Formats: sequence, C-alpha cells, structure tokens
Amino acid sequence: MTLISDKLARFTTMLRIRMVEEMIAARYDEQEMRCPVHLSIGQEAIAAGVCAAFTRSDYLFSTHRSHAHYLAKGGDLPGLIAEIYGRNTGCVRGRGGSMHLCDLDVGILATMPIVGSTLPIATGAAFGSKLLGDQRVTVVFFGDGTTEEGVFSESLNFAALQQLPIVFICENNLYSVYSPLEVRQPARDRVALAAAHGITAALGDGDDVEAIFSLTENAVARARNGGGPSFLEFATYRWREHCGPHYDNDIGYRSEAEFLAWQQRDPLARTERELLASGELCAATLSDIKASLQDEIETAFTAAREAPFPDESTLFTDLFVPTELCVQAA
Amino acid sequence: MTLISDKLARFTTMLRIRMVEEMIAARYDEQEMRCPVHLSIGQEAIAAGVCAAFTRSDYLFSTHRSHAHYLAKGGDLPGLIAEIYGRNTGCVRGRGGSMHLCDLDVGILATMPIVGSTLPIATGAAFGSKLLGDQRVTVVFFGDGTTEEGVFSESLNFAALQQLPIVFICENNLYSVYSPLEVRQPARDRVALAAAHGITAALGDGDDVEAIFSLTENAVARARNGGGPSFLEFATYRWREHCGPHYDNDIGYRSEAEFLAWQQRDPLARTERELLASGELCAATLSDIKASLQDEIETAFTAAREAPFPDESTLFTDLFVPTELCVQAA
Amino acid sequence: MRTLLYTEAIREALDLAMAADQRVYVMGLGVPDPKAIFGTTAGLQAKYGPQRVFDMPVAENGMTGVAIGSALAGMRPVMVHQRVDFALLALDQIANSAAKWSFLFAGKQSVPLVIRLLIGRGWGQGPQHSQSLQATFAHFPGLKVVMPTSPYDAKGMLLAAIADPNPVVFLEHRWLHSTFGHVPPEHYHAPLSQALVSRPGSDITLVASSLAHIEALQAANILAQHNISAEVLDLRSIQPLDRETIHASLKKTKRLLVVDHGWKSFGVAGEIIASMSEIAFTDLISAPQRVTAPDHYPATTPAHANLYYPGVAEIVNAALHMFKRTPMSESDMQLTIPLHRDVPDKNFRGPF
Amino acid sequence: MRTLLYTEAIREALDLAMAADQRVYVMGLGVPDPKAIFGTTAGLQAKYGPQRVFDMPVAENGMTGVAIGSALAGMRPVMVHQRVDFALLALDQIANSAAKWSFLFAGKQSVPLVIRLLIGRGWGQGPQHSQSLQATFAHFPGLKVVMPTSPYDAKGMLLAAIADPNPVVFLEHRWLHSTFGHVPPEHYHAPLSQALVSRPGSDITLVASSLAHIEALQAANILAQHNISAEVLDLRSIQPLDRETIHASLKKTKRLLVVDHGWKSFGVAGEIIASMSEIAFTDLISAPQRVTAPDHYPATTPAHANLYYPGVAEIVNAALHMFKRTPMSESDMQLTIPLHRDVPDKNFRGPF
Ligand SMILES: Cc1ncc(C[n+]2csc(CCOP(=O)(O)OP(=O)(O)O)c2C)c(N)n1
Ligand SMILES: Cc1ncc(C[n+]2csc(CCOP(=O)(O)OP(=O)(O)O)c2C)c(N)n1
Ligand SMILES: [Mg+2]
Ligand SMILES: [Mg+2]
Repeated sequence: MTLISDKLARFTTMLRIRMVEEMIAARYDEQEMRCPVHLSIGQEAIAAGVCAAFTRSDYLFSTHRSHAHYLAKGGDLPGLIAEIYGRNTGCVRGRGGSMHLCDLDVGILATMPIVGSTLPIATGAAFGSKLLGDQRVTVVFFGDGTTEEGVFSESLNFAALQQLPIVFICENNLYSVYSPLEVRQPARDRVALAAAHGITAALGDGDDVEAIFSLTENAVARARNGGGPSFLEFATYRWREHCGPHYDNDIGYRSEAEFLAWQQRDPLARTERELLASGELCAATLSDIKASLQDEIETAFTAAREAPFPDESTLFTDLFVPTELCVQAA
Repeated sequence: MTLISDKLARFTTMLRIRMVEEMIAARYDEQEMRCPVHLSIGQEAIAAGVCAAFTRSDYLFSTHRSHAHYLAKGGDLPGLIAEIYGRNTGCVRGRGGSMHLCDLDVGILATMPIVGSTLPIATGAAFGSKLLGDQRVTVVFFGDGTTEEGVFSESLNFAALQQLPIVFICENNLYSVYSPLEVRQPARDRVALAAAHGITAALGDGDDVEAIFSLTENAVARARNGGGPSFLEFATYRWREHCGPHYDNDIGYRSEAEFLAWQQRDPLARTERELLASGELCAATLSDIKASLQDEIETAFTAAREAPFPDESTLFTDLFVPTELCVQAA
Repeated sequence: MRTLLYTEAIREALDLAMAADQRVYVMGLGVPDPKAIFGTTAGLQAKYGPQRVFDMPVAENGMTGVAIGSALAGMRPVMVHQRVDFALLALDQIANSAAKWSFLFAGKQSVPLVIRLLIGRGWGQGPQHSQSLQATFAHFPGLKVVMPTSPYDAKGMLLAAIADPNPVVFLEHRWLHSTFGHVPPEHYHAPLSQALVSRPGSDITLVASSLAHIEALQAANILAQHNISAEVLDLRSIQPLDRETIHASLKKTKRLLVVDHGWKSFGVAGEIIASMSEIAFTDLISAPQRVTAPDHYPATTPAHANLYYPGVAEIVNAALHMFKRTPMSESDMQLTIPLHRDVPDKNFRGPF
Repeated sequence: MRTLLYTEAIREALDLAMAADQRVYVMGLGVPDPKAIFGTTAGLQAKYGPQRVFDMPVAENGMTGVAIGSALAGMRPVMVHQRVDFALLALDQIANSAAKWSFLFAGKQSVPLVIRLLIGRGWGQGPQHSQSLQATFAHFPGLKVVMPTSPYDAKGMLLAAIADPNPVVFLEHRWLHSTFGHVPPEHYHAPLSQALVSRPGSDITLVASSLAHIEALQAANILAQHNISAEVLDLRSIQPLDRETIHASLKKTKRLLVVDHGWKSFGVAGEIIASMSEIAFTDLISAPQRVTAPDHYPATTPAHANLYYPGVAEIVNAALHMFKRTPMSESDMQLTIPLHRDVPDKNFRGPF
C-alpha cells in the first residue's frame, strides 16, 4: 500500500516537473522570462527518484539545470516561476533567476551555474552536518561535464577522508553544452574514478525511477548511519537544447536518430505504462492528476506574471548581512 | 658491459645528488644561500632512476623539491649552486632561487613551488610535442600532497584523452610539509586513481634505482611510441626537514623510529653495496669517484660564492619579452 | 569600404593567424560547436582540422596550464572562455604562472598565449556571468590586457596579440559582437599599448574602453548640443595603460571623466584618475570624476539592468556636473538617449 | 601594560573565539603541525580537539568551498593559508561564491567565513610567495578585506571578523608576526571598517596599512626632524575603505601620500588617490602621490630586496618632494634609516 502510493508519488513528481518545464518552454518565447533556462525534460526520473530518498530537512545543491531538483525536493513552485520571471515574489526576489534557486524550508540551499562550484560547497554542508551531528544527509546533483573540474576530485577526496554524509548524483546526459563526452574525457569510467577515491559508487539507469530511488535509498541510509559518501551516476538524455526552450537536433552536434532512440525510453511514459499496467493508476485518476497539476501550474504562472518587480530600493541591498544578524541554516 | 656502466652511472648520479645536497645542508647556516631549500636526501634513487630513462631533449618539470631532478637530467651544477646563492651566474640569474630552476640545454623547462602548478604545464608541453611531432617525452615530478590538487585530475584526464607522451612521477614520501597522508587522503590508492583516469599506472619501490629505471624505461618507450601517458608512484622518505638543512624528527610530527627504519633502506648505500658485491665497483674506484665529485662540487660552490650578484639594472628587466623576440623551446 | 561585424573581424583574425603560422591553435569550450563562440570560430575546424581547432574538458585551470606548457614547447595557443567569470578558476595559472614566466626565467622562456574572455551582460546573466574583471587581470605585472572597441581594432589587436611573445588577456564585450565597422581584409596589427583619440575635443576628456567607449561617444554627441566639446579616448589597452595620451589630452581639456563598466572601487577608472592626479594635478581645473558600475552586483531580474549599469545619461550628467550645469531633465533624456535595457537595442548596429 | 607578540595576539583571538562559540573551527595546511602557522594556532588542537582544529588536503579551491558549505550549515570556519599567493587557486570560490552569496540569496543566507592569508617577503620568497594581493580581493563587492598593523588590532579585528556574518579576508604580513604591543586579555572587537589616526599631524597625511604603516610612522619621525608634521593613518580596513577619515585628515593637511606594498597600478594606493581626487580635489594643494611596489616582481636574490621594496627612505623623499625640499642625502639616510634588507631587522621588535 505504501509502496504503491510512493511509486505513484514519484510518478506525479516526474509528471509535475515535465508539465512545469513544458509550460516554461511554451511561454519562453514571449520574452518575459528574461534569464537563461536549462530544462531537464527527459531527465526527470533522476530528480524524482533521488529526492524521494531524502527528507525535507536534508540539504540539496544543484547546478544551472536545477528546476527538476528544486521541485522534486519540495521547493515552492510559485517561488520558482516568479524567480524565473524576475519578480519580487521569486524565491530569491529576482536576484538569481533560473540558475540561483533556494528554498530553505525544504533544505534547498543553493543552485549555481559556475560548473563544479556547488560540489565542494555541498561537501562542506555535509561536513557541517557531521560536526553538528544534525543527522542530515546532503545531496548534490551535477552533470557529466562537471566531473572534469578539479573540484570534483577535491570534493570526493575530502568526502571520503571525512566519511561525510553526502550523496553525489551525476546525471550523464552525454553532453556538456554541445560537446560530446568523447572530446572531453577518455573512455574512462566515472564510477571507477569515484571508487578509486574510496567512495561507494554505482551506475544506474536514468530512465527507471524506481531503480534510481532504491539505489539512492541505500546510499542515504549508509550516509545517515555514518557509512560515508556515495557516488551514483545515471545515464540519461536531455531532450531540448542545452539552454533555452527549443529542440536543436537540427543544428548538427547530435543526430535526430540518437534523440529519437532516447525519447523512446521516456522515463515518464515508461512509469505511466507500468502504473497503468499494474492497475496502480487508472486513466481517470491520471487525468485528474494532470488537471490538478495544470491548475497549480497555471496559477503559479499567473501569479508570477502579476507579481511586481523588485522595488528599486531593494536591489542594492543584501551585499552584506548586518553584523548583528546572521542567518544560518542550523 | 653497457649495463654495468649504466648501473654505475645511475649510482654516480645518486651519489652526486647526495653530495651536492649535503654540501648545501652543511653551508646553509652560513646564511649566504638566502632562499628556501627543499632537499631530496633519501629520495635520490627516484631522480636517478627516472631521468636515466629519458634523453637530453626530453622535457622535465618539477616542484619546490627539484635539485635532484635538475641534476639527474643533466642540469648545469654551477648554474644550480649560483642560483641558490642568488648570483648573476645562476641558471635564471638569481630570479628564482632554489625553487625556479631551468636549463633549456637539457630540456629542464621549469620547476615551480605552487603545488600542482607544473602538472598541467607539463601536460601542455607533452601536448605541444604531440602537435609538433617532435618525438619528445615529458616527465613531471611531484609529491603525494600534489595529488590532492584539482589540477592533478585535470591533467590526468587531458593526458589520457589525448594519449600524450608524458610520464607522471609521484614521489610518495608520506608527508606534505608536516602533515601525514592520513589527514589529507582517505586510504585510497593513487595508482588506482590514475588507472581510473585511463592511464597506465604502477607502484614501485623508491629505494631501488634499477627497478625505478626499468619501470620508467617501459613508460617512456610506450609514450614515445604513441602509447600514451603513464603514472608511476614510488614509496620513499625525506630524511631532512621539509624546508631547510636540518633533521627534525624531534619536533613531533614523525617518529625517530620511522626515520631510522627508512634510513636503513638508504637507496644510495643499497646500490653501493650491490655494486661492490657484484664487483662492478671496487673501493678504489669509489673513492676516486667521490674525490672527483667533491672537487666538482667545491668548484661550483667557490665559483658561486665569488660570482657577482645581478646588477641593479638587470633586475627590472624581462617582465615582458620584446615583441620581436620570442624564445620558444622548439 | 568593407564592413564586418565584430564577430567576423575576430574570426578573420583567427583565420589569418592560423594560415600564417602553423603554431597557432584555438581551444576552448564550444570552439568547434555549431554556435562557434557566437560565430567567432565558425568554419575554422573544417579549415584547419581538429588538431588545431578543438573543444576541451571543463577544467579551466588545468587547461590554462596545458596552453602555457604547449606555448613553452613551441605552440601559439589561443584560448577562449565564453565568460570572463570562468577565468577566475584559472587565475592561479594566469597570474602565478603565465604572468611571471618571462621574469622568473630571465627572459630565456616566455609564454605566447592569448586568452579571449567574453564579458556578458543582460538577459539574466546575473552576478556570476557578467563581471568586468579588467582591473583584476591588469593588476598583475606581466600580463597585457586589452579591450578593443571597434571591429577594426578587434581584428588588428587580436593579430598583434597572437604575434606577441607574452601572455595577452583579450576582453570582448558580448554587446560589441553585433556591432560592425570598417575592417580591411589583409593581415595587419593594431598596437597593444596605445589609446586612440576617437573624437577630438577641447573642453573635457572622456576616457573609456569597450562598450563604455561607445557610450562615451554617444555622450559626447549630446554634450556637443550643450556646447561642451568632449575629447573621447578609446583606451584599447588597459595594461599597459597609455598615460601619455591621456595626459596630452588633459593638457588641452583640463577636465577628466573616466567611464568603465567594472566596479568602482579598486578598478580601472580609479587607476586612471590616480595616475592623472599624480602627474597632471596642475593641469586639472576641476575634480576628476568616474562613471562606473556600483560596488555591487546586478540581479538577474531585468528590473535591475537600467538601475545597475551606468549609461549615456550618467556620463552626460557627470560631465554637466563638472561644468556646474544642471543635469538633463528626465524628459530630455527620454528624447535624446536610447534607453539601455537588459539587451542591446535591436536597432543598434553600432559602432556609433 | 600587557604586551604580546602579533602571533600571540592572533592565537589568543582564535582561542577566545573557539571558547565562546562552539561553531568556530580552524582549518588549514599545517594548522595543527609543530610550527602551528608561526605559532598562531599553537596548542589549539590539544585544547579543542581534532574536530575543531585540523589540517586539510592540499586543495585550496575545494577546501574553500567546503568552508563555505559548512558555514551555510551553521559553522563559523576560520581558514588559513600560509601564503596569500595560494589563495589565487581559490578565487573562484572566494569571489564567485562567498562574495556573492548574501546578495544572490537575498540575504536569506550568508557566509560567515574568515580567511587568514599570510603575506611573505624576503629570504628568497620570490614572485610566487610574496604577493600583496589586497587590491585583488578588495575589488570584489561582498568581501570585507582587512590588514591590521598592531597586535591590538590583530586580536580585536580577528574576533570581529569571526563574529561577522560575512566573508572576511584577513591579511597578515609575516614581518609583523614578530612585532609586539599592548593587548588586553579580554574578548574585544576592533572595527572592521575604520581607519585609525595613529599619529596626529598638520602638514601632510600619510595613509598606509600593515607593514607599510610602520614604515610610515618611522618616516613621520624623520619628517618631524625636517619640521614637517605628518599625520599618519593606519588604514586597517581596505574594504570598506574609510574615505571619511582620510578626507577629514586632508581637510587639515591638504597633502596626501599613500604607501602600499602592493603593485602600483590598479592597486590600493591608486584607489585612495582617486577617491580623494574626486571628493577632496579642492582641499588638496599639491598632487597626491603614492609609494608602492613597482609594477614588477621581486627576484629571490637578496640583491633585489633593497631595490624592489619601497621603504622609509622612499616615503620620506616622496614627502620632501611634495614640499619641494631636496631629498635626503645618502649619508643622512644611512644615519637615520634602518636599512631594510631581505629579512626584518633582528633588533626590530616593533611596533615602532
Ligand atoms: C566554470 C564554468 N565553465 C564553463 C561553464 C559553461 N557551461 C555552462 S553549463 C555547461 C555544461 C556542463 O555540462 P554538464 O555538467 O554535463 O551539465 P549539463 O548541462 O549536461 O546538465 C558549461 C560548460 C560554466 N558555467 N562554468
Ligand atoms: C598551492 C600551494 N599550496 C600550498 C603550498 C605549501 N607547500 C609547499 S610544499 C608543500 C608540500 C607538498 O607536499 P608533496 O606534494 O607531498 O611534496 P613534498 O614536499 O613531500 O616533496 C606545501 C603544501 C604551496 N606551495 N602551494
Ligand atoms: Mg551533461
Ligand atoms: Mg610528500
């Protein structure tokens, strides 16, 4: 019973991410979301499967491509959409746009677009948790390209040295922008690389939300019990262009055939099929779910578009936190 | 016959390094060598064994601890000593002191004290050789601590990706300054780490100059034939303090017992014993060799001490190379 | 007169440099991809092959070291980062290695390396994708730092930078990419060390570079309507700083206003004011002033762009203030000054 | 009056901060080793345990990220690098992450992080171990950058920095480590934003910080013998820059001479001169001047130290020049000014 509803919950998370990002894509050309957006359409299973294994108070960090992680961890939807619209009601009041999200209520500390930068920061948050004994586990999402940055190794080394409660999630979508893996890395195995750092590491199917969840659940349990860090890599594929709302298989860096083969494996459709086949979900419920999500999403977009821009007077604040005040998560 | 004389040559290289560095140690407290010195006493077999596998035109890079590498590769002795004395006759005219050596005649491009900084530069020199097809192989020496820097991974990744003609030599002397390995790295295996980057990797005994030589010879042959990079780690021990001429087992970061156990394994004494036992060397020849080295070394020190300091007018030059002129190795 | 886009000028420089010198190669994230660094590397891989025009791992510090090492071995690398912000990851290799190499090795070796760095702005680039870090690089002795404004200089200075035996940081503002101007087809060098008097004048000297220089020229037009004759200097090179040309102008105009898009404090504008206050104090008849970005970051929201970035109006008003004139009225401004928003004006095909 | 060495003052601040606040920890290469960062961390690991006082891997950028992350999670990290030069490896995390965090996240989070950076000099430190990079850090909005001169301020400012919710770059000159002065035993804060008038005077204002401030005080003594009354300001904080205190002094003295050991161009001295030229132009009666390191690197040879580093003589002569007096003769200098060499004078037990 719990299992069934958990699986349905994960499906709904994926569906919600897909629908939110499709709405962003649909409206992006209106030029009212005036910031770069990096969509995770096609990659939703990883966000949904991974985040289901964490609790609300656990910490999450991510990159430029983070809407899915933010939503899966429970981040506030209106706050996300308003942020992309640059409004005062955005989760960071229009400061950061799509690439700098946070929602402290659910442990989302930061997403940042400098490739690799959140890896050591996430490691440090896990280190803080260890020092404080607060029982939190940290998750950090990043792409295949990110494993080329020196801080990737530096972070793994320290996480292993200190046996930190952290789970590194690598979403290998085969590309860094338009550059395929083979012009950036030798035919090496990133799982072996993480393992060589002394970290428990595994490779998973990025289209199978249940497998992702159970691999992550193990990693989280180990971390929570002092068993140290894990590294999980999931094979996946980004359907849309690197940055922006469109498809771009025509521009020449990847083939339509490659795209179509991956689209066949659509993690969302796959789970939907499974749920319908097993009877855990019926067509009517599905359309109810979709309708209510559609409602929620439209409300968020409407609210964002109606929300005020930040007032002039607030835009030059917060460079420093007042000395008396220090907002820390703990 | 060639084998015998090669082995003797490698012994002589070790002996020469030992005697030069002991002279530096003996005279350092006179306060005329006014720059930090990092001695390789105890680690000579690695420099001697490795460099014997390279030719004069191959490139060498090293770190703050590089006298041994400089000498083993054929670097000019008077130029080294004068450089440490800050004289105009130094190999870089007093600009760099002990930590910034070069001798372009024998392929020693640079030694640098920023930990890790020469790793990617050496990788780049090997890349240049590949692009130019100049048949050179590059060797880069570094310590165990250096493998913690992000550029270590970045360099290995690119070297493996491009199958570059480079040999990475890690001298694991168990410490970075006074910090033991176990406070800096998990109980990981750096050889596995390099292998996980797709690099041929092996661990060797840093006290056995012949084993070091043959491991390196294989690596150099592979690199020269387009077989790509290698990583070799050698277990070794620094006898003196991290920086400076003295012993420091009393200050508390390592035990006298540990030091004595390693000193027992003295690579120089070991080779001397072997050579004497096999008859490749007799006591008389040995003392001749020592005497002539002593002579050479004293001459270099005397010359350095008598050499002029750089003239005022030359010290503010060379910030830029004149636009018409560009000195490149090729 | 042949005109090219700024991006085409850059591309032509790379093409000519690679054709002329086998040692030149171009590397950077996205260099051979379909977008070709906003077109500046388009077609080069097809022409010169993947050995000389190639992508790289996402590893800025390491790959800068690789570029340096290959330069020592005889190559002439041109490295490019899509944003200057990413170069902070490589500052160790840029400032500790490349900048110091020639001095440290007594001129026996040098590092002929060009690093193209693109400055972003607007459309939600935010604090990590829109920094103007010219002062950061210029402070380190041993680096040449240039910021060409015109397509002519972009081509000529890039060719000069590639021919130069020293490390050159070459800063391109993204908003200049879509400007166009006269660019002769042949191989030529523009100097890496000289400011240009881009508009002669007699009452005040405006010193600026890159996008700010275009705004300074627009400001000069408006000042002319107020009967103020502004001499405009296109700095072109930040390091070395052409103090002579600035001083010569001040002898005539006696007033100095510097425009720079970097942060105010410890920036390029400050250095120019400081140098002139030292050496031209008696020439000046009023306090030198600067118009810069504030000591703050721009939010991604478009609501911030107009407030954060200084523009033509701020330059005009700063100048008027130096003549004790009243600032332009809001309505005057609306009429004469294109409102700069978070993207360059669609009609803006520059350079003027 | 209780006197302590500068290093002891630092150590006492760390000790008091750790005793007062469980969240404070100290990390850096060598922190718990026998040399204990020149004594500044001596005994702390024994007292507070290896969880709060510890060594780290040689990985400056990553470990700065770790410090930032732990700060977000509730800790108060104090990080230390034995040379400021190594921090260039970490500039991405310092400038792109820590400096921008509070603004980016709308003040909902901040990064209470102190980074102690030691400035080296002499005994063959060479170009990669002796940089004075205060301007590099100060240019990035969002960082506080301080350079205490006296042991009193070293302790009080370090305690204030640790209590501050923002990232603070704390620069210690190695040559100050062996100076001593009055340091009260209790827990106190010295401000992170205010310059100090360390010697009142009426004819010229000397502004300096850290080791340069001590030289400025010595220069003031000598200037007094020439009947020039110099007011000396100990800057203490570079960012924020206390322009008010400097301006107030200039209103009285009307002459400005800035001393800084960083490179001349795009440096701290330039910013001070620029700010004052902008806001105090009419107060000044002669061209403001600066005495700085040249735009060059020091060789390791001791033959370079006397030539490279500016010192008391250069300050005195620059001031005399501003009064159109003849410079001191070589022999006068020999008599009055301790020759600074490549190590601090053995008898120099400071602070004066
Ligand atoms: C330090 C740095 N270098 C380069 C970039 C430009 N950039 C933005 S996203 C990206 C791709 C990273 O690829 P990957 O980690 O695989 O993530 P993906 O976009 O595929 O999800 C790059 C290179 C950057 N933001 N930061
Ligand atoms: C980037 C950087 N960080 C720190 C230092 C200080 N440092 C100088 S030598 C050294 C030890 C490096 O250890 P290892 O690589 O094992 O070499 P070893 O001294 O043992 O030969 C350190 C940390 C430095 N020079 N550069
Ligand atoms: Mg990817
Ligand atoms: Mg070591």
